[in-house]
Amino acid sequence: MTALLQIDRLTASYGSVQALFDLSLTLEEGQVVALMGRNGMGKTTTIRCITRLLPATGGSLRLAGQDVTRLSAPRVAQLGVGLVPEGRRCFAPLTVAENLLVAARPGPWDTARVCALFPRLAERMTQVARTLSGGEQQMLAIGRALMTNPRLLILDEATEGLAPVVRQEIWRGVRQLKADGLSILLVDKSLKEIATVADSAVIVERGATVWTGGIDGLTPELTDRYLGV
Amino acid sequence: MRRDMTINLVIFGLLVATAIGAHLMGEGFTVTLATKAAIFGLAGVGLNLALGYGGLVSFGHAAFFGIGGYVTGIFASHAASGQPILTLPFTLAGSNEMLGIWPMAMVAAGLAALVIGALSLRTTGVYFIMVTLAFAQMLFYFAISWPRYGGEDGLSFYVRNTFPGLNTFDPIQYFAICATLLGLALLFTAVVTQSRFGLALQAARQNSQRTVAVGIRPYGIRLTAFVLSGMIVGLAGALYADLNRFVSPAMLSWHMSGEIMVFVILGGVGRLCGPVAGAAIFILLEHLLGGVSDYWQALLGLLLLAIVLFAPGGLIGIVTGSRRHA
Amino acid sequence: MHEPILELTGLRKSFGALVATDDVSLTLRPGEIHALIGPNGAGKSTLIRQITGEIRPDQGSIRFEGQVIDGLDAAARARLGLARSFQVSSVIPDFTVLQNVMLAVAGASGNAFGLLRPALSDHRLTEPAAFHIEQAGLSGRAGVKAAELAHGERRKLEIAMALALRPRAFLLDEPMAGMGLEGGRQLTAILSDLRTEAPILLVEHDMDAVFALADRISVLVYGRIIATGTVDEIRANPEVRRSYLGEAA
Amino acid sequence: EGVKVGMITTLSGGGAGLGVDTRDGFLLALKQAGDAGAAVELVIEDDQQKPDIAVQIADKMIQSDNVDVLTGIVWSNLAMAVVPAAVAQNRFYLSTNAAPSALAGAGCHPKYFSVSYQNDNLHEAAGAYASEAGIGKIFIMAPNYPAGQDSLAGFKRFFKGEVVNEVYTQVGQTDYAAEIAQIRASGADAVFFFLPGGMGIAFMKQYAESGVGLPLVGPAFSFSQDILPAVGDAALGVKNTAQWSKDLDNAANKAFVEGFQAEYGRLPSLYAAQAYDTANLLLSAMAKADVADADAFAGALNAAEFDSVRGKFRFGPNRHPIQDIYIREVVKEGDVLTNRIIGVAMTDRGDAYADQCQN
Amino acid sequence: MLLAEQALNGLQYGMMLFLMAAGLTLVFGVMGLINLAHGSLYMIGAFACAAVAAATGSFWLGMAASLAAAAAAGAVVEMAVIRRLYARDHLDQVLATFALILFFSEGTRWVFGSFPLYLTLPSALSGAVTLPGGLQYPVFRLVIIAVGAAVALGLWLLITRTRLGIRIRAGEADREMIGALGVDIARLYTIVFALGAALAGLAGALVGSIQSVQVGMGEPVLILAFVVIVIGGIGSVKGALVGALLVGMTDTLGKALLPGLLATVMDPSSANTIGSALASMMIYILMAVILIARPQGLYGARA
Ligand SMILES: Nc1ncnc2c1ncn2[C@@H]1O[C@H](COP(=O)(O)OP(=O)(O)OP(=O)(O)O)[C@@H](O)[C@H]1O
Ligand SMILES: Nc1ncnc2c1ncn2[C@@H]1O[C@H](COP(=O)(O)OP(=O)(O)OP(=O)(O)O)[C@@H](O)[C@H]1O
Ligand SMILES: [Mg+2]
Ligand SMILES: [Mg+2]
Repeated sequence: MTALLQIDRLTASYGSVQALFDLSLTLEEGQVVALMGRNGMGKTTTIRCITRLLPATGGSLRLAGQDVTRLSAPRVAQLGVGLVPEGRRCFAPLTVAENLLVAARPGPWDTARVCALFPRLAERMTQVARTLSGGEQQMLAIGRALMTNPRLLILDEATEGLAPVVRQEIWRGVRQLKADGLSILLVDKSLKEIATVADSAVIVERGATVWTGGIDGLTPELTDRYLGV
Repeated sequence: MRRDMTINLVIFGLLVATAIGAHLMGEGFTVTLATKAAIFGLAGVGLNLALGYGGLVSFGHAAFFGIGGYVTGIFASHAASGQPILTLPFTLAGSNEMLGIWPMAMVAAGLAALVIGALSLRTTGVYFIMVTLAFAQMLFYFAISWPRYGGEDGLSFYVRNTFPGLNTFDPIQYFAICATLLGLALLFTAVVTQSRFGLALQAARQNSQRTVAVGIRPYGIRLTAFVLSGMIVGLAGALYADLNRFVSPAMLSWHMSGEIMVFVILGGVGRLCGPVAGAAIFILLEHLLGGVSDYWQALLGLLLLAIVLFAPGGLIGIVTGSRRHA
Repeated sequence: MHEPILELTGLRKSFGALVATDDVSLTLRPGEIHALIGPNGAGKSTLIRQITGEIRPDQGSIRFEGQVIDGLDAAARARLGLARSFQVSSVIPDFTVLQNVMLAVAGASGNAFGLLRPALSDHRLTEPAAFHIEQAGLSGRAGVKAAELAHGERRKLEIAMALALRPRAFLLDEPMAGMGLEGGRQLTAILSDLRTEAPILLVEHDMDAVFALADRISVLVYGRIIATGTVDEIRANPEVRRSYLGEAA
Repeated sequence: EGVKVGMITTLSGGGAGLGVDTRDGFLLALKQAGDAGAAVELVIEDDQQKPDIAVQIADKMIQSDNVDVLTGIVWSNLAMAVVPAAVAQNRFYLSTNAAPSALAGAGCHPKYFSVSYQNDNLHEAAGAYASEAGIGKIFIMAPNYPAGQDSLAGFKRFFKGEVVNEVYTQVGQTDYAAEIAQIRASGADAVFFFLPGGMGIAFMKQYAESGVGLPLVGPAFSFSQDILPAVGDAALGVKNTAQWSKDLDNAANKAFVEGFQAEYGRLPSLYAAQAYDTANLLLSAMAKADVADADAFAGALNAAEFDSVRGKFRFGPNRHPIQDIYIREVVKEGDVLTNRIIGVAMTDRGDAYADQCQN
Repeated sequence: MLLAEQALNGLQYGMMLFLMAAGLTLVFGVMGLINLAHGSLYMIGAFACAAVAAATGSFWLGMAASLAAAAAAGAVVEMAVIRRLYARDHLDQVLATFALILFFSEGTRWVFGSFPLYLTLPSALSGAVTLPGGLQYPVFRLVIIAVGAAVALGLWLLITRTRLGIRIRAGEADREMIGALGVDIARLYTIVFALGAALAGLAGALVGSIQSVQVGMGEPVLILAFVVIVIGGIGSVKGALVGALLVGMTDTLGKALLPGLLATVMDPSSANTIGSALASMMIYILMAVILIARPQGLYGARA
């Protein structure tokens, strides 16, 4: 069986500065994989490559067997990749409702279901995103990605700035999504929560994969060495 | 930093060398072209202070250019006719001394910039662009329909104003005057943009919220920059009037504002010598292409387009390979 | 107890029908870290913005070091010594770290109008700036453009700029956000030392940091403060557990 | 020893049509003159309809090209910028079109000749014609700038009836609904207007649509051959004044009109005719005097011994023409709109400023 | 009666201004692009209409040609030039589109010559009708009012009621992000830009029919279109419409009434010149006053 996402020896640069040197990662259909590493090690860069926001300079990216290394960002998204980006990036002048609708594609997730997940958003439907509180924006970014009804959901620090209760809500949601068969690639700083949902983990250090394995294999030595815990 | 300085010196040096070379070869008109480049460069340097460093995209700087020009024209024509400009509230006689006219031109342009700036700075972004345009257009239409100084026909004063010890009618001597003033303006800009004020001005452009949070009010900083900018452009207008011995509402038109802006963008926004390079290249192209075909403006358009598309950061960006420095 | 440095009484701000802060009163005492927690959209950032003067409260009053500052604008309050960091990093992107901090020093000095003296070689600016960069744990990065900093470093730059204002009080809006595990721990240490310099009003969702740092905690829910107390009191408060902490306590 | 001539005219941008006709008319005359024409060394530059550019070109022609004679400027404001400085530097200026009042009276100069007219002439003729045609009440309109103000003043100078309303429009205005409403309400018998270029085209079309239908009178500029096709049938029947028309019956004009059509494949405009006359005037002076002898050359020019396409032609004391001004009507010849002379509005008209000219 | 006619003229002029600005509302207001070449697209529409109408004898074919030519020019410009500038400073757009003006103006003159072209109205649209109340009014001006209103309604629906509108606005806010969500924003932008260009072309053909079709006709339109949009508030169709009507009324009534008003306090001749000078400054005074009082325009949201 081919993996849903298969990254081989990926390299990438910002201008003349190389940020990814040798990154490999495999994510099977229905799996949750955690991408881990210290600040500035290349997690977001990897995600930008997967979503084709940053061109890869070498290596390959395959989505369900199809080579997507040269596709445009919208094409990859249309193949079923949903992104919750670092820093939220809600469309500031659009209302909450418009943000949710803007890229919606048919499927189980619709406005009603997102509102059920985040009741706070339901109250703020006609407010423009610019004036939302930080946490509300984060909820909106997640809802917006869900509305595209992806096969593969990518969460880049999706719980940043959320209240503890909401964060727990999100983790419950993630477990639910996983149970529904959605595949998820996530970056987060909460080891404890990652341990409860992820099947496997990939650790990056200076733009290269330095460890891959089942989540149970993530020993304190490893986290101490690579995450500074 | 050092590299930028070298580029600046090279640009300024090239301009001066062109003029001197042309003078030695008896090409009087090339000297005049270089003078024009120096004057428009000066206007660009003025605008750059507001636009490049301060992020104040003014589409109305022709107002200050024209005011500088009209002050010169009015003084000169009154000097010729011998009648005072004002009798009330005080008597103001005409003059044909550049050294007397320049401060007047700068003060008048500065006052206009103070009023226009104080009102326009309430707005930001495109709204600022349009309010500044609005003020310039008001002056433009005023000048067109105000018969006293020629209306749309403009005002000719036939002979250049005088400068002690120099024959201003000699192209190379007039160039020397303009180039010196340009040099001074460049020096002034360099100093100001490196000062605390320059730091605050550039900070306010990039992140106004943050600037306020460290206790600096952007409004005053911007207004100061706008007024200084207007004064420099006013001086350029005065020089331009003398170059042509003629002023007209065309100096106040939005085309003029646009052209000064084009010099700045073409050369490289926020680069010290960018406007000088931009003005020089623009004038050179205009001159060279003019001989090529009747439809030379289409060629000019294509060339400009090529520069924008392939040289982000303007002409200076081509050399330094970067967009702009802080 | 000491006189409070910062004292809010009855602050109220509404956006249309939404009351973002509703009759909020709160004090910040010398030497303390006062944490402000509460659900998303409770009004924490709105409260900070009222204190800094970015928005005007509809009602209520703010005293800072005994002086009523309601009539002052944001720049004036910053100069009095109210320093803030932003929930989303807000620095001058094209400036280097050093220039960013120098800007703050210049702002605090109340003299941003020096037209002629070169700033970059002005030791009255560079020396304090270098000191605060060091203090915030950014030494060695002074020459790097802010836009090229990693996320965590940019958060530290926010702190360095706040320090450079030589403030009488810090208002920090989610400084831990995006810091990562290691970075978060470093920042916790920095903040812990910082309180001796000036008290901190800390808005934060990272409960590990809050519980480690806070001397007092206030809980804001729907614009109202529903509880104020020590770490243990707040942890034990059933209402707070239900509306905010969940299982985190 | 020929003469070096610098032509500054508008060859790019919206006003290029007038400059192109000016240039072509001038070139045609040189060409038809054969060897004599070849003795004229011509430098042509585009002023872009910008006064500052015109001044700089003039400087260049004087400083670098060392021309003896300047010519070609279409617009009054450009002429005001260039002419005084040029004649002050001892060059001749022969105007192919613009002839502002400031250069006709106290500001006249022995080296400045207007071959076209004095700016007021056609307006004055319109006034004279309107009086003669028995128009009692008239509505008059021009753009709010010096040439427009001169225009209305010129019209009123010879109009004996009542001016019911005098309206100044904006320079460059393209919509005239408001003015047309005023015309409708004014109770006038006719409308006089001076709206050069696109302004006139727009006004005429809108006027025709409005159903007001009062007769129109104006100077030739809005009915010149370059513009008529754009105005369309709306212009039919309008009376306009000009010192030239392509149906003027004289040999010079015949040679000009036919030559122009053969050479350029279109009908000549007023501007072409004026430039043609200018070139011929120049040639006539060259035949009699050396340009190096400025006084003699000026005298030769002043004698104006050339065959004008206007028939008779002579200069007045301020070196502006004394000539007949005709009244023309816009007619259709086959498919082509053009003008036909229907009468003489003024005979041997000089201008109102000549006696102020002391130089 | 005169006043009623002038008010109608003001309304009509406002609608004409709105038509001129409609394309720019999309491109500048919604997409956030400073397109100085808007006037050139307007000119292209007028020239295409005139040329095709002259060749075929049909005004309607000319109309269609104006839409097609301007849309094609717009699409080409977007793909060849504008597309490369989205990530850049707004000022680069200023320079690039300034260059396009030069290119298009001289290019048009090269193709069509220096002389104005002729565009005549079909008989169904020409002449005047008598309105209730006895006012005679040109048919074509009524048509312009109607077309303007239809365009306004259509644009408003497009921008606020369709997914397309939401997407363009999202694209303006964060172009990269909307792409990452699966929306092919590049193609969308080309389409919208072409649509904006087509509207400019339509305005050129309609307005050109009663004005003059000549090189340079687009320049005054450019400034007026920006004025209208900015007064109304960037991004708001309603604002553009209100702005256009306001400018139309101010200009028309200013021209009609100011000289008369001034004549009551000074001699008629100087009242005339001063009055019309003031009238020509009027719309800029209006804009300055509005923006100083409301820095984000009448209906603008963005700061
Ligand atoms: N726009 C950019 N230009 C230049 N360098 C960049 C840019 N964005 C990121 N980098 C650099 O690329 C490297 C990897 O950054 P990336 O954002 O992928 O890290 P990360 O693992 O996501 O870190 P964090 O946990 O802070 O989000 C860092 O060294 C960073 O400085
Ligand atoms: N300008 C505004 N217009 C309308 N509503 C606003 C405005 N600014 C803030 N709000 C609303 O006020 C509420 C309080 O916002 P605030 O940013 O203070 O929340 P917060 O407590 O900081 O939340 P978070 O922890 O998520 O950052 C939110 O619901 C927000 O949507
Ligand atoms: Mg990251
Ligand atoms: Mg907040």
